[in-house]
Amino acid sequence: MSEITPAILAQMFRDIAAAMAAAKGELCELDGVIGDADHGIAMDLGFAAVARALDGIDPAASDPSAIFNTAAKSFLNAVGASSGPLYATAFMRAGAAAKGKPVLGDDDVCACFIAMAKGIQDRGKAEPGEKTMIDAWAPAARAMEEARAAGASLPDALDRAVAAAAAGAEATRAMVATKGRSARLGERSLGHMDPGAASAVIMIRSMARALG
Amino acid sequence: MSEITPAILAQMFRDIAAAMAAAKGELCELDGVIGDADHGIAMDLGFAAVARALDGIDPAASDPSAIFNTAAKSFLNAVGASSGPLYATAFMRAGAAAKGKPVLGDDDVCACFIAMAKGIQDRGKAEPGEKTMIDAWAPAARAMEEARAAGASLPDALDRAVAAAAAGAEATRAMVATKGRSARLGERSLGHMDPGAASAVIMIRSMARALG
Amino acid sequence: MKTKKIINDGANAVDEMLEGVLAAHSDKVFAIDGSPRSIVSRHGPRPGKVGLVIGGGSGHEPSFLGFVGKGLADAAAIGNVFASPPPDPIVECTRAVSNGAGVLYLYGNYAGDVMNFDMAAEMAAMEDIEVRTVLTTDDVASAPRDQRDKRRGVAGNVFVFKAAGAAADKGLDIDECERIARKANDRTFTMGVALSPCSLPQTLKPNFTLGETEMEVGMGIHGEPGIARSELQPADAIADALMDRILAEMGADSGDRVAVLVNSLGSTPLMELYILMRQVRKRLDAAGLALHTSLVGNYCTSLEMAGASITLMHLDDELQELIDHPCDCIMFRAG
Amino acid sequence: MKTKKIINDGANAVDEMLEGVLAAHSDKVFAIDGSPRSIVSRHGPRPGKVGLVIGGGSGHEPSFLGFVGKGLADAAAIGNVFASPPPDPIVECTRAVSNGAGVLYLYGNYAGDVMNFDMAAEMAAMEDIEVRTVLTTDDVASAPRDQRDKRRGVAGNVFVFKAAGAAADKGLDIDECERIARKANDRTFTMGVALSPCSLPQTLKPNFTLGETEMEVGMGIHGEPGIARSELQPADAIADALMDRILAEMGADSGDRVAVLVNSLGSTPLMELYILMRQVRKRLDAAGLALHTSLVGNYCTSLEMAGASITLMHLDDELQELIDHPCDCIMFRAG
Ligand SMILES: Nc1ncnc2c1ncn2[C@@H]1O[C@H](COP(=O)(O)OP(=O)(O)O)[C@@H](O)[C@H]1O
Ligand SMILES: Nc1ncnc2c1ncn2[C@@H]1O[C@H](COP(=O)(O)OP(=O)(O)O)[C@@H](O)[C@H]1O
Ligand SMILES: [Mg+2]
Ligand SMILES: [Mg+2]
Ligand SMILES: [Mg+2]
Ligand SMILES: [Mg+2]
Repeated sequence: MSEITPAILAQMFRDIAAAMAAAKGELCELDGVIGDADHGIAMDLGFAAVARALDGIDPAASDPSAIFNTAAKSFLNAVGASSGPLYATAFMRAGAAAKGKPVLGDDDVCACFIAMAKGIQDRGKAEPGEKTMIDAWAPAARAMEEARAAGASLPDALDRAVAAAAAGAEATRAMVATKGRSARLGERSLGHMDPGAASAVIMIRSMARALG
Repeated sequence: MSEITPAILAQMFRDIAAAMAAAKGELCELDGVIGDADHGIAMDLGFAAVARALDGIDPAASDPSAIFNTAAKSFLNAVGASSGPLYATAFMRAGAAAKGKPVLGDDDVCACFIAMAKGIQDRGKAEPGEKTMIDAWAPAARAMEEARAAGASLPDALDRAVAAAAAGAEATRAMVATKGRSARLGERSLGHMDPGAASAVIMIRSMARALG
Repeated sequence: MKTKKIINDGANAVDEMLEGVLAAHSDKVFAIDGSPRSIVSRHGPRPGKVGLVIGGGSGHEPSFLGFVGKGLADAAAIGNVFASPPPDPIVECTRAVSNGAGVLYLYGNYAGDVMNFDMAAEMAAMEDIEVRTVLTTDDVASAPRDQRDKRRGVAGNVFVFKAAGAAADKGLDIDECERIARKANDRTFTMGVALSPCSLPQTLKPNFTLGETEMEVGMGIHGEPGIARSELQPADAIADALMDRILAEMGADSGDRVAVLVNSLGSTPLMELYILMRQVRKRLDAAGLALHTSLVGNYCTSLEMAGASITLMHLDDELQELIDHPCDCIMFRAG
Repeated sequence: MKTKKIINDGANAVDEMLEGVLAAHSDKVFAIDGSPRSIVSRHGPRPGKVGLVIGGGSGHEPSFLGFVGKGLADAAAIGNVFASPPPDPIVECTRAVSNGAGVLYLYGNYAGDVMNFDMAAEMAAMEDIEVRTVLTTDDVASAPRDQRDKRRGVAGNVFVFKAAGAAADKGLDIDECERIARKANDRTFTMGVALSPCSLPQTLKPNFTLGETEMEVGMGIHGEPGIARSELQPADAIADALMDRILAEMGADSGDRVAVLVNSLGSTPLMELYILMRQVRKRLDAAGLALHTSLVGNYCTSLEMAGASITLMHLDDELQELIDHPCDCIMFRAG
């Protein structure tokens, strides 16, 4: 059983920031097809702000909950948009799930992950199948939960979450958007991956690498 | 010795209109290099208006002076711009030179032609060498005058005027503009033919064919 | 090929724009200390008056901040380009314009804006500020008529803002201001066409592609795809297509009055807008509708996108008076 | 590739635009019967008042017809795109605004405009209408300082028109109006950059070419080549280059006041104009100059050209009062 320290969590956010910076152009292009072409900018900007905010915190004097809350606040204020409230809520819910714990055990990581998916769904009220990031997050959370229930290790469970997120994102190609900016596109949204689902896979993969 | 009737004059203006319509794009391109890219539009518009106005006149019940004055007025009102006052003045001067004559003899045609060039110069106050239509009209008028003084026939004199206009227009390539829209271009106007000189050649050539 | 823009670093474009706005208009507006994305009117908020907060993403100028001023919005919360502002600047605006009579949030119906303004409203409620929210949904191309509440808010915003701003300026209470905003939105209908894409300052890349002879009908003001793509039509045919749809939605009777907005999406010049206006007027005359007010120009843009939208507001006596009410904003004056 | 425009037949674009203007603004302006290119204010001309006639080619909207209205121009004569109006519509305007106190012609210094307005002035003189002419020559890029009278008139027009219009509105006589127009022009300085060409509605072809990363410094408002072509610079560097030249020409002392216009040539959006304004303000502050009035937006355009110009008017008490004087035009309101 691994112990996730505040320092590891902070590093995880830095990894996500690096991955989003690398994927920025690709995410903007996906958003250009069905939305307003800025999703890569938002994710890059948001996680760069998170990384900067975490640079101002001494992990040794912090706890996981504080790391998540700092991420929530800095992401939200840098981004706004749709992704801002959605991920800010996700991080605040993870912070609540981690409340009072100096480090996170395997079950805590699992609980935080599921809380994030739940937070996104509560904030955005999207159902699976509406071509949003929920189509990556919901199957990922389910895979994580099922894997842990079946006795899988945290790294295994995280890997299954990544695979489920990727499959979910892939499946958005066949969906007609009904939420977010692409909602009004109707049939014309068919064939293209949802940018929010695409960035969710990138984020979940970075999390799996950092926490698994 | 030929007799230029009002009907021939009207046909001459129609020929100019056809030639300008054909040269429209080319004249706009020349104007685009050093001016505002509309000279072809102005010349086409202007002579199309002249042709329309002359369609409303019975040549048999008209005289050369009236034809010129109708051309002046309709050209000016359709065009404005620089070419409008310049050619309107030219045609009004030709009309004055033709005043009282039921038809034009060779000397009358010569006088009208020279009056046109003079009118353009009086209205625009451009000197030869300033890269304007005057660099076509002034040598053309001089060639016409000299040829007639040397006893050339009207067709010969007109042909020499065409040649002189063409040479004059060609020479504008080496001139720095100091009048008109391209005046502020300075050295950068070098190398390009002045659009107004180019259209003058077209006009004078049509006149030579119709009157010679 | 990158779009050429007069900017410094694209990442700073919004903040530098705001500095420029304050450089030009500090007699009329100020930014809240420590919250530079909150632009507040010097002459709007006053004791007992309902506060009107508008806002949204940048890149639509003069929407939204240009409509801050006496008689219209008391404050605007400014987001990144094409991105809702986060809750914090909205809350700051709310505090600045709250005078005990309640605050009305009025903005376009986009998922991001709804989430951020709702979070702000929750935060304001914790400070005992009563916040009401009305979403604009004037874009008839963005959802069928029976799903009006799913439609986007686009250029018709300005009429809805104007009516609500006038109501607040006249001292009406929050219930009345909310009622008027809802009515104004219910009676406002917009549809547009786009002829070219625009580029975000951060990427300088066109945010969609359109064929050399194509136009997109019903394009959103962030470059979201519209309902149909077709060959570019003559101005009269474009005006007819938009007016057909708008008039059908509006269902006005002969003798009714309207306010019209012919809006440029950015680079379409006034000459083209007035050519559209000519046909709009013909259609109004044919339908027996009286033109009471007309706005023609850049009111709700998408950076340098080419294209235009037509908005009709179906007036009644109350709305007409509110549209005529004077306002003096940094980028818009009327009355 | 043809430029996409919302027009019908390009040959009718100007006339259809004017029909649209009348469709929208017939409460404020009318076209003279039989002379549709002569647009006259309903509220300007009155007994004993000097008449102010402006005009020029189309394609610069809101210049010139947008500045017709109470407190500014009494009439505008409208030419084809980028072409001076012929004398007839100018004479018609002259008659319509002549009230025995003389008529002032105020327009940009272009060969075509000068010839046509001069012919009109001669025709008006034959009807015993006293006409004075003042040419605007604010474009500092268009000729050296010692040849000021050869310079073009560009966006600074609006300040010169505004001052002269206010003078006439206040009832000053023709000598005073002429003196003020000359002084206003003498103290107004403009320079711009272009980032893209524009296309005439009749040809839909770009009227010049510019490299993918180039800008043209000192470009004329009809696409006439400027004084230099360079790589596109950041906004601050552009503002600095223009301000260096303008400030040097203006020769103001610390403590003096200025009016500023940051003008779009067509498709450059407000965001970019305000980014320029930010640096303009820094330069004014550094020079100790007080910013009294600022206009930011589309005032003198070149169809859909991308680019911007900066204008400074060096105020004194008299000009400041005239710039502050209210005006209510179809496309511009102030004061
Ligand atoms: N209500 C929602 N619930 C979940 N995800 C949503 C919702 N609305 C939008 N999204 C996601 O947000 C993504 C777009 O985010 P982004 O481009 O950053 O914001 P914006 O829509 O403001 O431009 C979409 O691809 C979609 O996955
Ligand atoms: N003062 C002048 N005298 C003679 N010709 C002139 C003068 N000014 C301009 N021109 C001619 O006019 C031509 C441009 O005409 P045109 O493009 O129709 O008018 P505009 O300059 O109004 O666009 C120039 O090429 C030049 O030959
Ligand atoms: Mg987006
Ligand atoms: Mg020309
Ligand atoms: Mg966005
Ligand atoms: Mg021209």
